Amino acid sequence: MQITVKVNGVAHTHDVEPRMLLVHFLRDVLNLTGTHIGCDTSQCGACTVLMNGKAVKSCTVFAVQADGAEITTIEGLARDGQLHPVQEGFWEMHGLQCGYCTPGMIMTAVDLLQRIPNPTEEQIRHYLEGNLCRCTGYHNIVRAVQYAAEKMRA
Amino acid sequence: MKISGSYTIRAPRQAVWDRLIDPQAIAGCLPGVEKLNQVGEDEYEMSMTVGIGPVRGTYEGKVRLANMNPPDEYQMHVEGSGRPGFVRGTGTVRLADGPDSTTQITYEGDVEVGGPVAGVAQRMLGGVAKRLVEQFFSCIEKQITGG
Amino acid sequence: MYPSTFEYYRPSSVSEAIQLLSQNPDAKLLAGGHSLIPAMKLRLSSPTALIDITRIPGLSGIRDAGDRVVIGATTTYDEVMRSELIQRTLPILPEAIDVIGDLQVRNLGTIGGSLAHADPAADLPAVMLALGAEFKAIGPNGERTIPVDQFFVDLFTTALQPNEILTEIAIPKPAGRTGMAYEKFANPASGYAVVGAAAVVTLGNDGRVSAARVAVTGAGPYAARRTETEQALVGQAPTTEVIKQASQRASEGMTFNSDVFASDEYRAHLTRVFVGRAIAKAAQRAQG
Amino acid sequence: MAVTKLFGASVKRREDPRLITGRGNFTDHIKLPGTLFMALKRSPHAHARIVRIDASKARAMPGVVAVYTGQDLVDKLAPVPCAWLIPDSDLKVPSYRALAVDKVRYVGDAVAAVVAENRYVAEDALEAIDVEYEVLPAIVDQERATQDGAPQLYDDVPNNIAFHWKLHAGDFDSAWNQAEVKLSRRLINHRLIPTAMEPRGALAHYNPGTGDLTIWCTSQNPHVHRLLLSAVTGIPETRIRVIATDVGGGFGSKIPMYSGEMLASAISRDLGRPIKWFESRRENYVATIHGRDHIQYVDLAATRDGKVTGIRVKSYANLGAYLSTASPGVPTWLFGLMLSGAYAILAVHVDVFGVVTNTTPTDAYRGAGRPEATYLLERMMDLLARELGMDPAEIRRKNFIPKEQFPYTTATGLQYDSGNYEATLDRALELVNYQQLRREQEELRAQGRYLGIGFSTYVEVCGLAPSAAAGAMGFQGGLWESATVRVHPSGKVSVFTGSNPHGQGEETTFAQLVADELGVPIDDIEIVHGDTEMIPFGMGTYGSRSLAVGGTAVIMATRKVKEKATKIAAHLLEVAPEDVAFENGRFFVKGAPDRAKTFQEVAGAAYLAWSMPEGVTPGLEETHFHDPINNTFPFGCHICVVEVDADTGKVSFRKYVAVDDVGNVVNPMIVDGQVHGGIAQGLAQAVYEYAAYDENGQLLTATLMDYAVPKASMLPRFDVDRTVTPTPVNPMGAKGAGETGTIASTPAVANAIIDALSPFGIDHIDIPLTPERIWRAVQERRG
Repeated sequence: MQITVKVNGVAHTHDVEPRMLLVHFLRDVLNLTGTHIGCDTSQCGACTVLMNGKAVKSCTVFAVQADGAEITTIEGLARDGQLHPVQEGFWEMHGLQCGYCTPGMIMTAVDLLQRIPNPTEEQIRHYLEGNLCRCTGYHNIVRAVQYAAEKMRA
Repeated sequence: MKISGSYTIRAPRQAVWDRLIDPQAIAGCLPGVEKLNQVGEDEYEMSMTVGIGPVRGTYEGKVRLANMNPPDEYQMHVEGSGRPGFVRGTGTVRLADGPDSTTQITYEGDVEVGGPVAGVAQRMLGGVAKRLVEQFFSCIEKQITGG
Repeated sequence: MYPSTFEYYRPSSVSEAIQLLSQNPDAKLLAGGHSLIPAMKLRLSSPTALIDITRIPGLSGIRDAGDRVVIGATTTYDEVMRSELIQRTLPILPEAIDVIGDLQVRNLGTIGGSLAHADPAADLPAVMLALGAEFKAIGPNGERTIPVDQFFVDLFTTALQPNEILTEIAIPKPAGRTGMAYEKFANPASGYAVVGAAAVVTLGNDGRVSAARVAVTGAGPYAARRTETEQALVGQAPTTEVIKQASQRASEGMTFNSDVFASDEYRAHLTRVFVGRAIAKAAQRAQG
Repeated sequence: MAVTKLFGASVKRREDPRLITGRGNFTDHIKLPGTLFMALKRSPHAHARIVRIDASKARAMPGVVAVYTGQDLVDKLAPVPCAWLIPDSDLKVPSYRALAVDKVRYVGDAVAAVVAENRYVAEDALEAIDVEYEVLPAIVDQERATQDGAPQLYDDVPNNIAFHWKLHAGDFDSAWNQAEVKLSRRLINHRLIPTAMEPRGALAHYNPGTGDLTIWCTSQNPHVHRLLLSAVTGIPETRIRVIATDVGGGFGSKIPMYSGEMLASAISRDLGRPIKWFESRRENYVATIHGRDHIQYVDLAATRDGKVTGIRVKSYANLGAYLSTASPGVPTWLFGLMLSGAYAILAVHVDVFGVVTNTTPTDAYRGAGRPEATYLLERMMDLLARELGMDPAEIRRKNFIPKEQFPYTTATGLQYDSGNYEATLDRALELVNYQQLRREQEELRAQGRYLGIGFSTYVEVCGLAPSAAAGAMGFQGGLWESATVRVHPSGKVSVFTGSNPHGQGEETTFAQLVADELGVPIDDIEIVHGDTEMIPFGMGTYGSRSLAVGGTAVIMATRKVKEKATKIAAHLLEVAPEDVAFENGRFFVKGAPDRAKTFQEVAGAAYLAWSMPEGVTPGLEETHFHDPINNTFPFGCHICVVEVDADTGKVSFRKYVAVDDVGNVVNPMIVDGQVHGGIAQGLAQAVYEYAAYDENGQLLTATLMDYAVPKASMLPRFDVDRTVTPTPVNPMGAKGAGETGTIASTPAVANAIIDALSPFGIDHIDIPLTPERIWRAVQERRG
């Protein structure tokens, strides 16, 4: 089936099998490998992207469902060479170690901060429940999101 | 996985027994049985389709009845495998007279569920097993009572 | 991670969808897909066709219908949570949805999808039972209304016919001094309810409970009302003691699930505890 | 050692820009034209004979290129090697094939490999392979596996006992006979699943023209994998290149050799095309190693005033169905040597039975052996405190090795390098406001609320070394590390390290070390790792050893560079080398600081080589292999504060304080991060994570829907602090920080929960302390 998906501002038209998951479309067809795969039961959130502005797990969406949608992946988050405040927060606060969960974690945090510009620690932890990190114990991820929140409010 | 339970059928014990060892009756009461062939004494090959929620699959397998002690007790060995995984188990079914010419069935068994379904549908396997057994007995009851 | 092949259909009307369902007996409806797609990725489910109903006009949205709030079946959790109308009239919904899955699931998962799927541990079935919702379904023979008390029939089984589509959920607005609450003990891994309890409690002018609807999910094969508990509340002032007595009855006559995380005995206990907590919170809210 | 500007600074990580923008180089990102995808058919049975494999339908499917069974590869691939052959233990190493040949021995044992044009088709083909099994009785419990009549996995491993390892140090029998207090317990240290967020995978490319095999894979130790791949495929090491640049976490699970990497290599050679294999999370859960899984019998002898005089442990370690690469060493040496912990216990008797069962193989998981020892000891210390009515902090203080006694030789023969255990305890007590907390605990109890305070005063062995000790322990490798420092003509520096970070931040830490040593800007320094073609042989990253061992190798190589550069500078400055000083990247004549050459000028001169001092060769590049003289022994005190809901058994975390002493710290931000992550994993063992099998050998927690890796909302914030007791073992004085948190936190959390439940008379519940277990224990006591 032919689909057109706008990814990071660029429209892509491709013929895909209906069973192809969005994450495979991004990684294997568009070569956007920043979106990672960490599980097969939709728990880990490593594959999180923004679809029409909302965080979704791209392993739990068929590419055909994204037909006509606007997708933002981690590669499209920085603008004009300027890191997004969430990316900056992760760097400043050591919010990552191996970096595998990081793209998904960042995309979810972006959605969170769109909703709640000034989240409490508890809200941050709650909104990140769909993203697993095995390295950081989340302590610095929380600080990274707090950093970004502050920066975005400024 | 251990399963056990009891079920009361409003029919006398002999009638229940006859149905419980009758392959046609059994086939009629298991969900989605597509074929049933006798391959040995009290041993049958069958194919059935079971769908629980999103997990749906066709299972090929064998059922063997053993240690038959009519009309009190028998053992059932089941094994089947399909796309979502496999099931193997042995259980004992006991019949006793209940009040008002009913029959009290008690069953206990040990079922191994393996393959993808075992790892994924863990939280519901117990419930599913119990449900299937109850549906089976309720169907047998309907066959006897014509209800 | 790699589903089997299937045909993909994207009907533009309910009648077209029903026709497709009738033509493809092994087809599944696709809404949010957050129960179905994980099963397909593991090949536990391999439908021959998916019928994507998310682009059918009119199936999504929330409207005020006077004494009721009507939610379209393909409305996402997120839309329901953010609806000002819902927050104002049915605050138990945002409260319950907030603990469903995670942000990503709430962004795509739909109300109708969850209810039609009838996962024994899903949160919303209990909430809908407590709210006394009505479900509208459309099939080849037209439309019908199914009261929530008749909807959840069994494990993953609803009163919907195979070629029927759930289109709308209508929820009566609560009357008078009504408080509502959802209390959940979540499985730490999956986030599903080990036990979830929903309570909607209405108080009369005398401060006594004039109506109560209490339901649990996760505990047994399907979400169910706890009528003994409700009866024990009605006509009583909602004191700690009354709530305790009533919640003790919440496990009566139920069959409990058992898994590696929580045995049936423990679930029965949690049912009593969480029903008690939900009622206490609802009653307190009713008292304002 | 000169403490200069970057040592001790929280320099932001240089790894991060690529990782936060989606430009990391993880294995699955690598694409080669013509790649085929491999998928593995795995046994659904825990124990069965393979009667027949019919792959004809799969082979006939469009897009399927080949299907291999175990039989097809018997001559092409040697068995998976075991590399820790512990001596004097009657060790038996049964044959472990990449694809099972006659029998499968655990759920997940691979029986066939499909190779297809894409991943979806490979998965389709797996379903079309028909395997007939004759199911055999399975055994899961390692203690029961040793009993007569238990199902046997191998003909040549009687009673399933692969080894019996003993370490009898000191006279336990007299300690026991004379003990005023005797405690005996059976403790379970349950099985865990490492769950690195990136599953394992490989892309193998064999070039039939050159005979070269290049393999990108998820590895903590690429050279070790190269050596082992060479051994199993017969391809010479010189023809194998292993690349593992960005690795998405390991925690030990990416140390061993596995069937996937071996098969991808062998099949690529067979077909002459690149083969990519990536496991699913479900495969990761059944077929990548698990950790822990001990049943321990403990006897503790003590005096009435709380002094521990001896400890005896008999442990049954579950090895799983086969012996994974390092598995025999983990429950023996890494466990037994540490059983006296931070305490002066003079008699330590250990007997470990390594048992094979029909479960996934176990191997090193974060901490590897040391968490099992520490949990045992710290739990017993609490039990002893309870028995004697002593404060758990005080009983620890009473038994600590006093700081005056370092270096201290333990009963088991280790030499603890340096320590001040009491200082960490004191600092932690202060941070947690201990006296106040105890008062609050009393007040809350009066209201029917249950607060608990738990301690863990641990010591860890890390920076594993030296190689001679490795040899004595039967480890089939050295424990040194290598580094090459290459100064380019421009004065920029490439550092090649045999360590292979996968989250630990060595690209930053090592650059800090080199920047300080050479006085060059950190941005002029590149740290290169994870490619066997570029790096001298290296041992990899695990066991909290990268800084202490690999970092030392870097420093030593850098110093060699400096030494040579000094000679060149002296020559250029026309003075004797002894008259040249080096500071802040400048070589200058002592007493005449204006007569100077910058490091960059010297580097340029070394490559121009127009005028070199006599006997000095051109270029500026040095390699150093560092074999440390001893291990390092970080230590600390963790205190956890919880509240337990007695009605549901649910635990909530109030506070978590960690005071660690890892010696000198190069990058505090990174060390804090290591500690946070470590605590999270250890805490998870105490309350959330467990691998559960049913008695038939089915893994019941085979996905993230049942195995509870903690989410952000399930963890507290961590208050971390440090004391600093440098180690004399290396020039940095640094010890190691990768595993301390994991080792310390499990007992701290468990002790806190048991402390909370003490009003019910509960003095022990086996971990994991799930809500139901807690609720049941309370129910039993409430009656």
